[in-house]
Amino acid sequence: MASQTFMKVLSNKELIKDVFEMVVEGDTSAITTPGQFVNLKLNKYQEPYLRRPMSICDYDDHTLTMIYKVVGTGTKLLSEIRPGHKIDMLTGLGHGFVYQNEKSALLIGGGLGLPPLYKLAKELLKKGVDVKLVVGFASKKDAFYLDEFKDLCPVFVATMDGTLGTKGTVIDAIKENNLSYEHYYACGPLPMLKALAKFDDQHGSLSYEARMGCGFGACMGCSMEMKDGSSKRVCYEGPVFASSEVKIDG
Amino acid sequence: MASQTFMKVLSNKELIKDVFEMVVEGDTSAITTPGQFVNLKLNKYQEPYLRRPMSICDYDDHTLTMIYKVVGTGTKLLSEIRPGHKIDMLTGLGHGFVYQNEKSALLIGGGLGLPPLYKLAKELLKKGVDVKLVVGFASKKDAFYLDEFKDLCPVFVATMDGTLGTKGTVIDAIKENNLSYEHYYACGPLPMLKALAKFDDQHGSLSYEARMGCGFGACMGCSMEMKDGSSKRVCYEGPVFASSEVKIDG
Amino acid sequence: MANLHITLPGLDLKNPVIPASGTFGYGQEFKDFYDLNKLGSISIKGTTREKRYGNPLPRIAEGPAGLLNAIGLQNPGVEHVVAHELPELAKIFDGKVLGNMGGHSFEDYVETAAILSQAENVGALELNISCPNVKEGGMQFGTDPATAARVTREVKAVSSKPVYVKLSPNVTDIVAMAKAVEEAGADGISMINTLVGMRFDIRSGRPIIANKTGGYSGPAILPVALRMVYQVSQAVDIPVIGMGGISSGRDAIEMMIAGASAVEVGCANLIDPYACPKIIDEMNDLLDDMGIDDIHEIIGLSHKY
Amino acid sequence: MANLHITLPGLDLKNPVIPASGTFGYGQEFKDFYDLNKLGSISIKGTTREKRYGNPLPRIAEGPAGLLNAIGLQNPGVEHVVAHELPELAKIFDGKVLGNMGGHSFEDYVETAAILSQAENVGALELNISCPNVKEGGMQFGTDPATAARVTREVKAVSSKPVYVKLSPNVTDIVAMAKAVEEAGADGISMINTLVGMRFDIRSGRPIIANKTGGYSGPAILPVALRMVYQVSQAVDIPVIGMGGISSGRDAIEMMIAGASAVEVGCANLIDPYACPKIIDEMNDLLDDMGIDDIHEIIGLSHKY
Ligand SMILES: Cc1cc2nc3c(=O)[nH]c(=O)nc-3n(C[C@H](O)[C@H](O)[C@H](O)COP(=O)(O)OP(=O)(O)OC[C@H]3O[C@@H](n4cnc5c(N)ncnc54)[C@H](O)[C@@H]3O)c2cc1C
Ligand SMILES: Cc1cc2nc3c(=O)[nH]c(=O)nc-3n(C[C@H](O)[C@H](O)[C@H](O)COP(=O)(O)OP(=O)(O)OC[C@H]3O[C@@H](n4cnc5c(N)ncnc54)[C@H](O)[C@@H]3O)c2cc1C
Ligand SMILES: Cc1cc2nc3c(=O)[nH]c(=O)nc-3n(C[C@H](O)[C@H](O)[C@H](O)COP(=O)(O)O)c2cc1C
Ligand SMILES: Cc1cc2nc3c(=O)[nH]c(=O)nc-3n(C[C@H](O)[C@H](O)[C@H](O)COP(=O)(O)O)c2cc1C
Ligand code: FES
Ligand code: FES
Repeated sequence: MASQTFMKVLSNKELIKDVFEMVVEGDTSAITTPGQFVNLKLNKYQEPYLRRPMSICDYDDHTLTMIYKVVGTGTKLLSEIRPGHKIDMLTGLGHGFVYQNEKSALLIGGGLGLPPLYKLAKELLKKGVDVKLVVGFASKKDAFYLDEFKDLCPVFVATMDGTLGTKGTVIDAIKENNLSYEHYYACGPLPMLKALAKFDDQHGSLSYEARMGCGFGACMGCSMEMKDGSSKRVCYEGPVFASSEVKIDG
Repeated sequence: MASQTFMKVLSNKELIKDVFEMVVEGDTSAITTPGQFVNLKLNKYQEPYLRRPMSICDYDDHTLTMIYKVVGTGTKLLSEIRPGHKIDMLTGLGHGFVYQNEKSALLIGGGLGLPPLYKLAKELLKKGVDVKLVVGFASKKDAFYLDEFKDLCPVFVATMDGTLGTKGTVIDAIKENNLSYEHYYACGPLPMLKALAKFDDQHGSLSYEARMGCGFGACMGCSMEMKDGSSKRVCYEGPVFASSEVKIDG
Repeated sequence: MANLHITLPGLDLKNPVIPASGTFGYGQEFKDFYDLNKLGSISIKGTTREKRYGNPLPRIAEGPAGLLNAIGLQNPGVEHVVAHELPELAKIFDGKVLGNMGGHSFEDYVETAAILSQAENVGALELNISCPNVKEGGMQFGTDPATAARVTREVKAVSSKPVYVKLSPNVTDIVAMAKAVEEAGADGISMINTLVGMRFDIRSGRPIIANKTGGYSGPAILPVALRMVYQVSQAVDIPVIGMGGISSGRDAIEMMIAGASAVEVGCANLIDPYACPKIIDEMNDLLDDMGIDDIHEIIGLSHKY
Repeated sequence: MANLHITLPGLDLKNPVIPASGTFGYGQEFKDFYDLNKLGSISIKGTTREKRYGNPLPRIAEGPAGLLNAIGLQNPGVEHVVAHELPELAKIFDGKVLGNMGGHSFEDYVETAAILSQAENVGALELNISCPNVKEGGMQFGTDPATAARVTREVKAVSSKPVYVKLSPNVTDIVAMAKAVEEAGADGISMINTLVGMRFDIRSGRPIIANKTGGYSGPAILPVALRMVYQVSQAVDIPVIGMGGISSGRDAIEMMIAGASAVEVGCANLIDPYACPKIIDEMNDLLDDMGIDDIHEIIGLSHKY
């Protein structure tokens, strides 16, 4: 259930160039599953006007971690926030990753889609699931959080330029390493999600992004048309959808 | 000559309810006469969009004092600025009070028109002029800076409700105290300036206010029509005009 | 505390604050945040004859102090709205709502109005005439006085409830539009809808919104909305519900001073889900501070100048 | 560093950045801040046949991310401008300027154009058609295509220099306006002028601007300006000088991507006297960053989608 709260920044550190990890403290009770997100109002002025959605990378009963890349005005402002500052957020947004009773799970991240898989990995491991991670980056210099994941599970990397792991996409890495799974969970750029839904449309949970007006279901700004012609809001019914329900083309 | 500079706030203290004195430090070289003003960009956001004009109450070679009343968004923000912060300002704006070679001067302030008379008093005293101050407020509780002026010259007060000094306007106080002068210098609300120009249109310098688009002569947003049909910009040819050149009606 | 109660055709408002169509869904997403009965009324998401998915994504872009949207009237169709969304809304909001509706042909409007106006908790219809008239080549119903008058007249003929016509600001002469719909029988006017705008991704050069153009609203449009409400409220004898950029109690009061009898609040709900109750509280405080006993004292206060 | 050089009818621009009319006076107020020769060109304060004091004060109000003005074309009259202001400007700016001019009747425009176009350092005229046509009841020249075409044709007949017509955004169909003036012989279009807006003092209820309505410009109008420039630049074959809300190099580049061949910068000069040189520097940096060698590569880049 969506809720508004102010959280205090505990740390905001640069992991690699332009990619930051921020830990905030406050009321996390609205968050129920990994893969949910928060929506941040970055200052009291109207610049930027809209809130900025960010996945929840990790959370416990009083802290929450986000990892973000500076790509524009909003994320630039976020990177300048100092510890102690309080951020206005809507939390507990959307429906996250739901455990499908699988015994083995493959987590598939693409770039800044990696963060929400961190808490998911922890939760699945708690349930005794056999977890592996495949993650794709443009290049070795874009890689982050690999050690954190390696502490949890086996990690396979793909880079487009071959500077780390398999040269190619996450699908190339899955094939090269013969990775098997009962269910896969993916978060990353749209082309990756589409390729995965084509690769295996039966056993996947895909987390989508969309430009959002509200983040809590009010504006229809983020509605995706589903395979069956129905429409679902990335921010409300999503961001996680079954690979069987999404349209692969268009 | 107008110039842009960033000045560091040294202090920002509330004198009476909603009236603040702010001292800033920086390059004051563009300021040449008492009665000039600065134009403040209150934050890097577009709220408020326009700069806010403020009279210079006092200045020396590295500091500048302003006194302002909180009346809206801009002045509210100004009141929240803490020492150490740097403010983007245009300084040395407009043409201030010019000494008319008089032997005795009457300074006439109305409410928040009082501040620029402070530096003026100091400058006139340096020249050996006999200086007196008359100041009008709505009520005793609105009075400020009287002690500071009393350290310089005799002070006569008028209040509309009679709670301090003469009951009535500054003109009532001038009459009641039989104050004489060779030249007078006034700053205050429009009705006061008009009344003074009627009272004595030959020996006065009147400092005007106007809603400003730029503050440095570019937009014609502040042009007043003069008695002779010409027009003068409050921010550029003004804010100080001769009582003989202003239109008394309209 | 000032009296905020306003009575308008079909609407009995405990206060003049109404969430604007398209920014409040059918209310459900807000019930977790606060009790909707705090609101004057609610304008529901624009409803059409048939179910519509709307435009492809992205539908949202941002501008200085505002957002651009091109939702494309996504809605489940009027029959579904009357059967499900409105009864569900009745469970969480006791008052009458504004039945906002769109269409792409005269028949669309007429059929939708006939069905929607029957709904128990619809107090009045709100006719969004900013939709392109598909049959007549995409020109908007909302930009030609004669077309706007005709759609108003035809909808009035079938509606069992009062009809507010919602005007588009993208016109040369907003007063002509208002007079045309008043003449045609409108019971009230609501205004303004969004300004047509665009943004571009500078790397690719591509318009950010898939539909290319979008509707711009939020604080940035407030001065335009105030001007239009001022002009229209003086030119017509029917009440005007004012909107466009309202995000504080101060803004709402300024809109009423311009001539609005009630206000709608759009984008502000998206940024702050508590926007409407906050605006109501701020109006109360500000009116007290201004020494106003009854909100009616400020409606059109500017007209005397 | 990318090539920023642009050639347009009557104007040879070392870069596409031009301060907009009314926000830069006749240049004198800016010469203390920087060397005006950094600029592509300058659009002078709107000039009329006779000297005008303009509107009473207050002439300025504020909106979210923008300002409202109702200066009322204050200027010393075209003869004075040609005899004094333009020669003075020539001393501090080497290039040709845009001779912005207004009028309240056809004769006004024609007489002003004949005189202003003779000035040595006027490269082209910029016809501001947003002034009310006093003789025909105050309707704006800028809102009726036939009237706009007529004033363009008459001015073209007497002008010894190319003529840009400056369009008002307060119209239903901006493309129709643009086509009408192109047809009538305009050499270029400059757009947009200000959006009509209002603000009120909530204590008294009085409109803040003495003239009641004012022209709203600044960042808030950028999305509207981008949309109109996008539409018009695709519909006409003459160049478009784009403006409305530009306050950074990024904004200027977005405007050119929308279809503008050069840009004017208005309000931004008032808030930051260094706005134009900053914008030029930012454009340079951003083009380098984008790997663009020649500014022509981005003009109308969006049209391919
Ligand atoms: C559910 C969800 C979860 C996300 N999780 C993360 C995360 O964990 N880490 C991370 O780095 N980024 C994440 N993003 C993307 C992030 O929201 C954008 O990078 C951010 O909004 C960009 O804002 P900006 O002001 O810096 O960029 P600007 O380009 O200035 O933003 C302009 C507008 O575009 C929107 N926008 C820009 N890029 C995106 C995008 N990729 N997706 C959605 N809207 C966008 C902005 O929200 C804003 O409205 C997520 C997005 C969504 C929808
Ligand atoms: C030359 C000059 C000198 C001034 N000196 C002082 C001073 O020493 N102390 C002081 O307290 N005030 C002074 N003022 C008035 C001061 O500029 C305004 O009180 C201030 O701009 C209000 O801003 P705000 O955002 O708080 O109010 P808002 O009402 O939110 O302002 C809205 C707009 O109106 C303008 N505005 C509002 N009131 C005035 C006003 N009285 N004069 C001009 N513009 C106004 C603002 O600048 C802004 O553009 C001076 C004004 C001028 C022109
Ligand atoms: C996301 C979104 C969706 C909208 N959908 C509708 C709609 O379905 N029908 C309608 O009449 N207006 C619609 N509008 C316009 C608003 O109701 C309102 O007229 C406009 O946004 C101006 O108000 P604001 O500035 O407070 O947002 C929509 C606006 C937004 C932002
Ligand atoms: C104070 C002021 C005065 C203006 N005077 C004129 C004018 O005389 N002639 C004209 O064509 N446009 C005039 N304009 C409009 C601007 O040239 C420009 O079209 C508009 O402000 C939009 O650009 P901006 O958002 O960058 O300011 C004026 C604008 C302002 C703010
Ligand atoms: S962003 Fe508003 S409904 Fe999803
Ligand atoms: S405020 Fe712009 S000319 Fe005076």
